[in-house]
Amino acid sequence: MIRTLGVLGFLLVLEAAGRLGLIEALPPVSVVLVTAAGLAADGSFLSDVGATLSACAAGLLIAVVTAVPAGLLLGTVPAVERSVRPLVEFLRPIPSLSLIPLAMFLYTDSHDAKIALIVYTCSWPLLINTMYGLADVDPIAKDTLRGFGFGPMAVLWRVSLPSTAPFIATGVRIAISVTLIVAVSVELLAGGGGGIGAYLVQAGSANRVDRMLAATVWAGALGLAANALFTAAERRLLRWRWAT
Amino acid sequence: GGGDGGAAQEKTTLTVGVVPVPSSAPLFIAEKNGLFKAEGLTVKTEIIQAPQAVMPKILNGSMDAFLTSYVSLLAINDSGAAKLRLFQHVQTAAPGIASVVVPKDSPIRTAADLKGKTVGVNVLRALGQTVTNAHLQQAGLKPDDVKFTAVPFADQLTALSTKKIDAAWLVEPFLTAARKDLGAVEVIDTTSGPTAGLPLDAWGVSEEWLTKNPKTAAAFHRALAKAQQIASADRNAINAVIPTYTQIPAAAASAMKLGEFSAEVDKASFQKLADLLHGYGYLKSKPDVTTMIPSKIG
Amino acid sequence: MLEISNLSHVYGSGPGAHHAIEGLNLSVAEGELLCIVGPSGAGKSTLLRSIAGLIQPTGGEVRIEGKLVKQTPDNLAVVFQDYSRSLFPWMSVADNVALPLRRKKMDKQQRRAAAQEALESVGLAEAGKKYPFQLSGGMQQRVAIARALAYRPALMLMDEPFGSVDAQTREDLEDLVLQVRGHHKMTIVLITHDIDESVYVGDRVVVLSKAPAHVVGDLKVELASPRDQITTREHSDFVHLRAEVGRLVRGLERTPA
Amino acid sequence: MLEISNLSHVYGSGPGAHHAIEGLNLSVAEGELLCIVGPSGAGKSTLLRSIAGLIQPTGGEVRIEGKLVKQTPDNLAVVFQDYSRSLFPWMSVADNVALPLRRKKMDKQQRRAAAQEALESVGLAEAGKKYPFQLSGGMQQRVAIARALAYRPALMLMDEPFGSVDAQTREDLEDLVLQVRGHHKMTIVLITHDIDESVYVGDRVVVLSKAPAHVVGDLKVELASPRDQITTREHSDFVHLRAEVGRLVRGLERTPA
Amino acid sequence: MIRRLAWYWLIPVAALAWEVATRSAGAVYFPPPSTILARMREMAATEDVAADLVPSLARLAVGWALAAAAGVALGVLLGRSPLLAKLVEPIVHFGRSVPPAALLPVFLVFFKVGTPIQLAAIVYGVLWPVLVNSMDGARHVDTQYLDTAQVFHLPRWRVVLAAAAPKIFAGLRLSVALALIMMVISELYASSEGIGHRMREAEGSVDIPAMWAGIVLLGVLGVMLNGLFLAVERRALRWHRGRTAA
Ligand SMILES: Nc1ncnc2c1ncn2[C@@H]1O[C@H](COP(=O)(O)OP(=O)(O)OP(=O)(O)O)[C@@H](O)[C@H]1O
Ligand SMILES: Nc1ncnc2c1ncn2[C@@H]1O[C@H](COP(=O)(O)OP(=O)(O)OP(=O)(O)O)[C@@H](O)[C@H]1O
Ligand SMILES: [Mg+2]
Ligand SMILES: [Mg+2]
Repeated sequence: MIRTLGVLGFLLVLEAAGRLGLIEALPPVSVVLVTAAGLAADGSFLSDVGATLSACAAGLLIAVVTAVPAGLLLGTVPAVERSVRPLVEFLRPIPSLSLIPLAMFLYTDSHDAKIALIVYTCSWPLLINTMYGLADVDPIAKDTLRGFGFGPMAVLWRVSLPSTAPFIATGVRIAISVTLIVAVSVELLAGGGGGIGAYLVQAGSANRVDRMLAATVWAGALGLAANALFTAAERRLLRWRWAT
Repeated sequence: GGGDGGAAQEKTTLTVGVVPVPSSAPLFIAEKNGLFKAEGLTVKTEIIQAPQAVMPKILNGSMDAFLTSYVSLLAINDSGAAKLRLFQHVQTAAPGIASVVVPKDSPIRTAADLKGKTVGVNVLRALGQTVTNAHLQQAGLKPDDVKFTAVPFADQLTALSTKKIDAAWLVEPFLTAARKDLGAVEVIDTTSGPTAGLPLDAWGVSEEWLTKNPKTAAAFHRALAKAQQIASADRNAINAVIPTYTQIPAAAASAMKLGEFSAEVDKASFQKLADLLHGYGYLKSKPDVTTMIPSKIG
Repeated sequence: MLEISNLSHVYGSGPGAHHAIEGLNLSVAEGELLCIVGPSGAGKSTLLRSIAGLIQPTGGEVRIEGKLVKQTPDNLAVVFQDYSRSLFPWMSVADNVALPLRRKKMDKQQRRAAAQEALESVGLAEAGKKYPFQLSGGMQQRVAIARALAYRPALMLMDEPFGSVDAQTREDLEDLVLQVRGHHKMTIVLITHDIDESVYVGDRVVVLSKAPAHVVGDLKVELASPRDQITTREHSDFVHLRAEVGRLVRGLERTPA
Repeated sequence: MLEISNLSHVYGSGPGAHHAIEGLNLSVAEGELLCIVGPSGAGKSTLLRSIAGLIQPTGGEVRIEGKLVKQTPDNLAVVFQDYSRSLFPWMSVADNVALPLRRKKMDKQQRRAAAQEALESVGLAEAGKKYPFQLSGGMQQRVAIARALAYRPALMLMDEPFGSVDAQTREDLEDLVLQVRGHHKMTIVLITHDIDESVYVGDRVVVLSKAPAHVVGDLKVELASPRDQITTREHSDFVHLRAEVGRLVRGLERTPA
Repeated sequence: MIRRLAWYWLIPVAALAWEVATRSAGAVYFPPPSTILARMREMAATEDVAADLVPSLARLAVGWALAAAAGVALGVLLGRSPLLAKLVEPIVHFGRSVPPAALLPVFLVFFKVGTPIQLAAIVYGVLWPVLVNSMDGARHVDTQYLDTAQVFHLPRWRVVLAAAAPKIFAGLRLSVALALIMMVISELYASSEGIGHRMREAEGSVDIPAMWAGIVLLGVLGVMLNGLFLAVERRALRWHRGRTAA
């Protein structure tokens, strides 16, 4: 209820700004929203959305199953972390956009290239959050299991991982939107295999600013929906945190 | 013509990178008229923005041919990363299809007024900057007197109307939109005078692809050439396909001013373009365009 | 069973270093219940952590059944002083208690039954489904005790296990520990601040000095078993021993910090 | 000073709801030291949190000096049962103690001096520069006490404040509280599990029932002031009162959970 | 010092392995590090590198500082105020899922081409991870800390900030590298100098070694900035390291 109020208020402000001429040169929000709603009935656009979403889902999944274990490793073995850190820090600031040509060269299928770039980019928030989460685990909690004779792996799995889960969840939350951004940007720059970005290229070269903004709205709305979905899942999985 | 049948061809399915602009129309005319099918070819298209971005795909063989501007063709060959060949000419500039425009209330009225101003172009060190430079020089300015900045065409109108740039180099359909929606005023017609008749777009392939797939190339070329003839003879044929692969509505498509669709490129104009680019330092070495035009395809 | 020789532990290094334990010798026989008393900040918890292999002492050694403790030895359970942080907030109370039992050859149902039994024995029969944050301080402490009891270790280390429960419950828990010890042949080291308690439950009471900790008193408690909250505490030996421990503890200067 | 009428608190709702307090009435006079005893899980901490305005009770009301408690009242200090988590780990011990004094009209130096004085009074003169995690359990608890004492509140709420310190320190702290109360006219509500302690420090002892908590006993302690650890505890009135409180507490059924 | 440097052993090893791999593969898009280094040296000799580096880094610093401050402030606010969170959170999750590149037309309405629009893009991109981490961190602060703060009437936000610091720093750590990325992206359009601009030029002329030169430069900058960040973090979270060191 309050949520919708917030969104409505925001939209009203934008609309008013547009109507009053504060935002020149762009179609008013209502026009963009109507266009965006119209896109829901556009089969080819929906298949573009499908292409983007499938790449995002695959990329996120691969990133989670690789980056979280990697973060657990780096977070628990300091020597490995110290050694790998320069390499990680070297790689992190490289924009995925600069890697597009390389990925497209390596993968003949543009869909695969897109997924590879998504994995690359959204691994970092997962990795870093996992590492910081591990640093935040209460030592008494760890000692408790160690005291019962559990080995390092069991402590990692039964104490460190659940304790870190809130950090990982935050990482996933960030990663979700990163996947969308990377997917759309790759499609935008490199085309191929459809997607919201490819739609943006088409709309752009036809000077359909309303459609470009409408497709952008879709990207944002997808991110919003994915986040809501994830929050619901998080509330179930990390029930203990939301209750306190 | 007529196909020799698919059996003899090296490959029958082609992936072609198309830019959603009028220059890609002949390919869709060919598809619509069954010219590819007649040659035993299946053509798949992928939307691209510029050939530079898909060079990796061309180099690793996942893309066969692509629409390219002559400027991109020259730039890529100049870099040495790949050897590209002109496969089929598409469009030559005609007056009034690419201009530098300013907002209607701008004090800028002539090329000379642009001194010290910011001009938006879609890509730096490419066609827009080159042709504008030529006109600036004619007006007595040096290329450095104007600051060029890269803004995608679609965003230039916004930038122009909110005065975030002083002038914009635009092509169709943006030019018409700028005139109609913003009342923009043309300062320079960049496809006239010293820059009249420059070649704009063509289909490109890599040299390697050409030598590896001579039969396919021949078949593909025959189909494209036929479509090119249809396009140059009948504007309506172009108008009819544009809405199928772009988001330009039919009415706007027929209102657009287009260049000249012809079968062959004028070598002299091509060389002139190359020399201009080299002259402004946008190419490292002075190219000889004849090396980029294969003697005979097939 | 447990042999501590010349144990020392220093926290930190340089000028800020803190000598928590120095040259401490102690041995505990199989099946013994040893109570440790000593001033706050002496080094009792540090000693316990060394026995559990949770810290590596900076000097001396700890042996359990002759084997040098380097990692946490098998078949050991600890009730931590900071019980609230040793319960896992993401698990229900019953799961918390059942978790260590995974190391035993028990299937899920057996684990669940053992956990429930242990919770019942500490008076928390109905708390199994709750989460730790839904319990009062004393209830959390009892969960930690139940977890250790359910595990049935050979050596049990308890760090002020009854500090947060009311007098009645405390007595019940003392008796529970004695009873479990009798049934299952555990060796128990119990740290307490309650002198009466140390004499009531202990077979032996060891008094530690202020930091750096070492043993200043070691008293055998020769009271009849089974003990009883009323009669044992009335017994003259009890009163006498209690006074003696009290004297030892009081005899120590106040710990400065 | 403090007026609690018909207080009830229910945690949660629906079938899993837990009635922690029901229909509790209690009033505390200005300058009084009230001790509360009651079984583990009764609702003592819940009562204390209601007085401090940390939870909104689901029924009834709490008034301090006639004013309904809606938010945390001014001039109040709490020593929490879970002391280790109520110290801020990111601050040194001295900073932890000095922090609340920012609300008083004191400059930095005065704050620092007051903190140091409070730390000294609890026997931690040299711990100021350390971080809480570098202290033993009992030391942490004393830091929490020092913080509350340094604040000199009009109303002080203490939830088992001496549970983790040794017998000797405990007595010292009991006397410290009595002495501070005498000097600074504080009203104190102290929750304890130690019946002797409740009689020794209290002007009045209130016994709570098992959950849902209500008052089952309210005893005035008429012992001479100043009290003395040896003589007061030997006094027949003390022995008598202590037995009476013990009977009241023991008379309660065991709390099921 | 030498010991510190020794931890960088992986970099030369990786470079060497990369050299061998790229030489044997001979793929056009993967020039060996030696070629990249040669190109970098050539660029450093023939071009005014400072003219590109200085404005880029200045924008990076300003943009990051603005985004970090705004992200932490906004995040903590949203994390602590359920009402505000409900009102604004949908817009936040919407906004952070929108590719900055697609927002260019919107930015063009408000910001002048050049440094203003680039700063806006950097702030926009960098803001989100800081905000989300701060928000999640602030939302789940141990209630015992909050109760203590409330009882003593301590400034709540300071307790929240300190308690959420580990998570906030995770967000900030992410944001440093992201700021570099956004610096590059913001220079792809509407700019005429800077590292990103140069990389775009290199891409436009398919100058692959020059593209890689940009990548390597960014990597080196990333390692350096991260070192700086960790030094600050070590001081700020000293208590945390001591407390959680098992
Ligand atoms: N957050 C909560 N959610 C649900 N139930 C709670 C919560 N906090 C306390 N309870 C329940 O309320 C009852 C009273 O708790 P409270 O902490 O007030 O007990 P107490 O008298 O302080 O006990 P103790 O002496 O063990 O500290 C307990 O049965 C407990 O399970
Ligand atoms: N992690 C640490 N870093 C530095 N000093 C520590 C650390 N842990 C404990 N100490 C110090 O070591 C000494 C002994 O601590 P320990 O916890 O063993 O005391 P204790 O006997 O258990 O006291 P209490 O009865 O108060 O729990 C204390 O003075 C404490 O300050
Ligand atoms: Mg201890
Ligand atoms: Mg309590």
